[in-house]
Amino acid sequence: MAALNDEQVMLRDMAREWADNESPVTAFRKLRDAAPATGFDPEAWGAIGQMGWGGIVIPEEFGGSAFGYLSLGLVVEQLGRNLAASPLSSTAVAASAIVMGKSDKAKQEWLPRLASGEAVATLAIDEGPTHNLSVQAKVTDGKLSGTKAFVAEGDGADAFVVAAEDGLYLVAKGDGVTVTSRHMADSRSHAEVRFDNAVAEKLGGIELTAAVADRAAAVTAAEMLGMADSAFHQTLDYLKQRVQFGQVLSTFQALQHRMAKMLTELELMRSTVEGALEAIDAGRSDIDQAVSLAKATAGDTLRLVTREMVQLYGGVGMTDEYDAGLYLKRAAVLEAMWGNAAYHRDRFGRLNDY
Amino acid sequence: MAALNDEQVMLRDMAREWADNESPVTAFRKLRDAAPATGFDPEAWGAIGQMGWGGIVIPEEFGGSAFGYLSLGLVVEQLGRNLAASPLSSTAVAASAIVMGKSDKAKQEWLPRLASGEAVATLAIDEGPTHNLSVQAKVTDGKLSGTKAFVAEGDGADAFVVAAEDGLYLVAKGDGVTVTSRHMADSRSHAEVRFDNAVAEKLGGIELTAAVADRAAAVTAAEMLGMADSAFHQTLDYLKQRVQFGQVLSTFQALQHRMAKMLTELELMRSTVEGALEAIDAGRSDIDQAVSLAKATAGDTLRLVTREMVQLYGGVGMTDEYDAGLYLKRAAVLEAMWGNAAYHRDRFGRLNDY
Amino acid sequence: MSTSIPFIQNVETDAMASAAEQTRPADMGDDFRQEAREWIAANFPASLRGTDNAMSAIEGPGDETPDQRKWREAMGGKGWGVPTWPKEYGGGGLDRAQARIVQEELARVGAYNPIGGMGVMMFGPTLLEYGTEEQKREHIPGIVRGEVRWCQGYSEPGAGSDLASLQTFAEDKGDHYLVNGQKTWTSGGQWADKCFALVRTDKTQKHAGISFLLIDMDAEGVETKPIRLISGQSPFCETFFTNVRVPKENLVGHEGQGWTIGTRLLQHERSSLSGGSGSASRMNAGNSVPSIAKKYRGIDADGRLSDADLRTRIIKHEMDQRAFALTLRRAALEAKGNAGPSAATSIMKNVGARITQDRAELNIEIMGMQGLGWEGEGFSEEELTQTRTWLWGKAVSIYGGSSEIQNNVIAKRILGMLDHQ
Amino acid sequence: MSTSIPFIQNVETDAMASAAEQTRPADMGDDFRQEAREWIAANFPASLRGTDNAMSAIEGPGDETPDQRKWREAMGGKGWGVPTWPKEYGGGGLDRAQARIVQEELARVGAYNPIGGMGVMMFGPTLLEYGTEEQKREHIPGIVRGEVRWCQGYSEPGAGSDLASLQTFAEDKGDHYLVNGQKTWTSGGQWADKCFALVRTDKTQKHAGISFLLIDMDAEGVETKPIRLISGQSPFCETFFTNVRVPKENLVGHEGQGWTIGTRLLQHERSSLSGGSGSASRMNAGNSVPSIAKKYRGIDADGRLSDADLRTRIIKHEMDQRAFALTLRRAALEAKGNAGPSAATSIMKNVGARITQDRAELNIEIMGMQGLGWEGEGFSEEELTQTRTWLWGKAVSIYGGSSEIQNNVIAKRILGMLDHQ
Repeated sequence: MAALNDEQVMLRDMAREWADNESPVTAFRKLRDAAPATGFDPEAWGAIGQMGWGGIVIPEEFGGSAFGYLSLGLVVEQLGRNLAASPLSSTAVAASAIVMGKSDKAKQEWLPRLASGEAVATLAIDEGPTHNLSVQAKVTDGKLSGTKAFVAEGDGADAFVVAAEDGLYLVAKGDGVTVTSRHMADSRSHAEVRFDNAVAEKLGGIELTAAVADRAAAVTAAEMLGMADSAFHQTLDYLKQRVQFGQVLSTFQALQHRMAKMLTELELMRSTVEGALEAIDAGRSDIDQAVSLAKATAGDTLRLVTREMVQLYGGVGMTDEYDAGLYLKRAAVLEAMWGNAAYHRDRFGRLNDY
Repeated sequence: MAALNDEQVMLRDMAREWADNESPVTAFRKLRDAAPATGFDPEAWGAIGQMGWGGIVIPEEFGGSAFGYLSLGLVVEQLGRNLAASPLSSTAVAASAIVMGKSDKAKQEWLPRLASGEAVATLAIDEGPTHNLSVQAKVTDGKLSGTKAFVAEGDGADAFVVAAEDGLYLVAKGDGVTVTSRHMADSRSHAEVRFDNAVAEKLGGIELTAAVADRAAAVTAAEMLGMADSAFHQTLDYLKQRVQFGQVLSTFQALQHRMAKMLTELELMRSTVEGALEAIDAGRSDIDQAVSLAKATAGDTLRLVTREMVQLYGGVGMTDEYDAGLYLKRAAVLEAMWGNAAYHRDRFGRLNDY
Repeated sequence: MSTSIPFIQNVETDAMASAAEQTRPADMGDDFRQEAREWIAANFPASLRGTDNAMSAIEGPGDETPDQRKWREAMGGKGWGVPTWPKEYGGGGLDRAQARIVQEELARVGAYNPIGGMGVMMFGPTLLEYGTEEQKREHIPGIVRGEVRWCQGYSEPGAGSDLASLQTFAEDKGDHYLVNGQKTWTSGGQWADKCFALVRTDKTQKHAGISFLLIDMDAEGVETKPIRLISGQSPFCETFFTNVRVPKENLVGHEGQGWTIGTRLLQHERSSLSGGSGSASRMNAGNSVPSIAKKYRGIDADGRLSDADLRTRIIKHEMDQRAFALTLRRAALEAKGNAGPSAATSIMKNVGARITQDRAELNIEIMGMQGLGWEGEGFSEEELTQTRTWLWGKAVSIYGGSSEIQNNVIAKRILGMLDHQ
Repeated sequence: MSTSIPFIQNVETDAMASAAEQTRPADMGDDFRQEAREWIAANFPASLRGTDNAMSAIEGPGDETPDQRKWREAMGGKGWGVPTWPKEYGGGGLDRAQARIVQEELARVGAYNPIGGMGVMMFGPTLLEYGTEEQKREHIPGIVRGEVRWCQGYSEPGAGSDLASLQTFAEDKGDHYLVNGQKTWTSGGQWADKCFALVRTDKTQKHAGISFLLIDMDAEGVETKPIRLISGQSPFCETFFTNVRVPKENLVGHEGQGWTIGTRLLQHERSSLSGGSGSASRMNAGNSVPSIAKKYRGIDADGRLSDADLRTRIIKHEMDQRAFALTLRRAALEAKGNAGPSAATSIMKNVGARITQDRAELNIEIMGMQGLGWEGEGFSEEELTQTRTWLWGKAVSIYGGSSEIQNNVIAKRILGMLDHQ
């Protein structure tokens, strides 16, 4: 754990407690089976709004707390532990685009509603199945046209932060916006969103797009951290109770060493994820590197842990009744979002000039 | 083991027996400490000549047996098991260049002497520290000039098969040939060989250079196979006798699973190495692919096995008194020769058009 | 847990086929080849060319089309679905060389072998070895003709890898056993006609208290409950036995011999999982990882796959697959005249599982979000299959003896590393 | 086996330094910093700028130059070689923040800390904790001044990872012990003045029969024989004790307490192996793997390292190193106010070893045959060092508790996975 201030410790503990009591994995299962059109549970989202988590990266003048990214990451991590299906990270990162952007109108109109959880927002950047900042969407006379693929929380979003050729725009749900659900393996909301001469408010240039994508990747890595940590400890608990050959599985040395290796990777993962969030909060000049380090490490480690989770649970890990598969499927989606490990390794090399 | 004919079974068993009785690792240690200028033991080389191993890929009309590459590989593998410091592979592969070449003069003059072990020959292709078929050496009016790096068995060679811009040449030791030893970690003969208007007999074009390099890589992989197999079984034997915490090491499950993994890789390695040698014997059209598969697999597997050998021997594995370090050092040299695993992976991809 | 997983055979059969292509000997058995060719031409319905029934083993029996039925009956009647089984019980009675010719001739015209399932791969060979004459006459022909579906009753909720701790009890009632207990991972249990099961006939001994029993799935007291997998499919069941009467004729071998017979059967399974099976499939033909990568990711100016990091891993995978094919070929050559599956099958099982899983992981990585679809629009059939293949593939290192169990076998049986004392 | 391995500290100190650069707080302790800066300026001989004596711990003591001697005596007299040790025994008596400032100021002008070795890293802290007042007054000042070299007598040929099975026996002879036995891996034994050793004082008990004894290396009956390593170097000895008389004052703690003291000492070692040491070194500065790759392999048209396969692995390694640096920083922050090394040091030890070994493997791969030189012409000094670094680096996952032992510690102490019953 990074060195946290009192506020952060409180926030983390509160989020952990809320996630464990109000949003355990069973809540996600219920939501999955109910399959509401928006892709999230309005009651849970209302509670999150009341706790003020939507405003963690929003300045106080717009109703937020401006705690920063490490704080946001701590909350998202706790929700990730239990696969909470909340639009919090999408909304918070979209809000950060508005915060960093230059449109006072957008700030006035949207930030208070996003901080309080009244509205949901999300990023609409990628246009294909893999992350890519070079986009085709165009704005002419203040009207945006283009099609965005796999927009997370697209089903329930009230506002979209959309990447066009020349930078980032805000588009409200409504005329010229068509949302088509994509049913994916993680049973979370993803949608294709088509913009057809939709009214768009400019937030900033392509540097803003890049900066926002980095924030999205860092916050995604925080969710992955929570998932990996939880998946690891669930596996550990299972090994400690499952008996085979008259022996508790956790006493098998081959498994002990695999768990030791995983814990080692988890420690490194935590450092890189917290490091990226701290880099953003500190406004460091190498945020991009810190983010690539975090997202690549998070991808590799979460992959290791979730695949091992299924394997070490054995047969029951293959069943829908147990949770291993839920972590596995969500992990694969998060690995792919905002650049997978290979993408960020290449980027890290380029940023370091080799 | 590939499906061997009776000849091959005899040859293999004979080579295994000779290596174990006449050329154990202690013989290599003795040679290393004596450090003769030629880099090999003339007595052992004489015995090899008498057994006819120098002529395994040489046609009968020139004093060879023409058994082929799988047979040659079987012998080289057995010698590799015990780190026998013999110029056999260099000589045999150089001979194969003459055999495949178009110069009757070279055939008449050299093949009988190479088959009988009277002379030693070697390839001089690479001009830098990593394998690269694009070379600078030039031939003008039948005189070759250029400098070759890290020529294996360069110290004791009587003839050099040399790659020039336009193809492969034969150069006898003598005027215009300067040999400078390079003392490397494996304590085997390597030399820089400078050719300065040396008389050169043309053997063939650049396709011949490429074909010969493939044969060199395949035969090197056979040596690596013998080393890996032996290093693995020595490690296994050590684990079976070393006691720690009142328990034989081989009973620790974490080590059992690592050994199982290594055996698995060894099985794959053997298939690829024998597959490459068979492909050469069969004159298949995809020899290049088969060789890249073998050399890459051999490199990765020998690396795994020798590194694990040192680690699993523990402290004594770090001492010169034990053999682990000898395998480790020779392995690293062979990994680098004729293209390392990364080189052959890239080549395999290109050959397969992706 | 143990079951037949058709797509692993696909991997390995593809690998075998590719190894075979590289080394196909000059034509041999020309007369028999001619005979096979003609028979297939006369009997294989052209409409089925290039199709396959492999998926049916996962998804349960589809309704056979008339042509499919015709083809199954033809092959069943000829006995060529199980070409090397004895003629007296309906098998093909061919030698291995002839069987290979049949397989090649089927492949040549895009025909598949319609006779499969656990009866063919596991139970049949075992019954031929341990069954009485009566039992063989009763059960083999139904398997040969593809009419009777068998499932396996081995695993129990508390007895996974440690099979010998199973608790399902068969109480001796004179002329019959009364069976009570619960099995799990009974593959296709909801569609099976019969079950070969390991049951406990003696509670005082662990291994020696186990017997091998054949149970009718429609007997009173047998209930099945499909298990939903992470892939959304339900190819397995939990099976409950409540006071099920099983006649004593249905005991294979003698009481207490179940562990021996059951282990032997698992060797047949492991061997079929590692490429021994004859059920060819072209599911993956023209669908290699590099070709998928080219389609989804494109190539760079030098003609190489454009993500260099991914490309390296794809090449490693392709090499691994090639090495595996060569190893299967080598194992086959070495096993000549050496009947029965060997411990080396554990190595093949693990490599096969690794290759299957690596391939699926690479494919979903290549496809990105498009390779993680679940259902509905926006995903092609191929993409949705990819998601299932990836998830379902996680089973191959668990079922049929997990990779950990195989590593124990390799360490102990091949390498002679002893048990922890 | 246990020893100090200077170059791992280098890795990790580099990592620490890089982490520190990223988070250096606004200047603090300005007055003390000024004092340190002035003292160093007045005492550090300019001729030594940028040099280092780290290698001397591997290769044995070189002959000190007059300037080196002057610098050692100055630091030794000031006590800043061991800045946080108590002033009463000659230490610097500084707090951690001040010690860090000294380190930074040394680094600023290219100065090194000339006080090191096993006395500083392992024995001193342990004696300060367990020694009597007399023992501290006798032994600590010599360490502080860098005048007395200590070696470690722990491992024996039959007792490697299983240290507690050691056999060297110290027989009670009233006012002294009579020591007989053999130690191995005594690092620098051939140059050491004194040895802290684990010996058996009671043959009837395993752990509780072990005591911690200080032995003069020039006492009668002590013989050393250097062990030649695979790297060609001989930094370790076998040490033979034949009827060696050791006065009873040289027992640390009480009889039978040796295991506890010895384990505590190993924790200091492990902690120093994983970045806790203050001995800075710039051996690897400007010599990163990517820079070596650029030099030996060049870049492609897009400015990327030209072997894409190698490049991916280099990037992974660089990321691993960065992640490790961040983790060391995090561990340091979390450990605040939490005295003494924790079990998490096992994780750091393993990652540090992996990074050290990966780096060396990458470097020799990059250099090709040029990175595998042994001696003689055709190889630069840097290249020959590379070969040694690679070979010698294989030790870091063996000494100081092998990676396997560390994994056992992680599994059992951190994860609570129990012993096999």
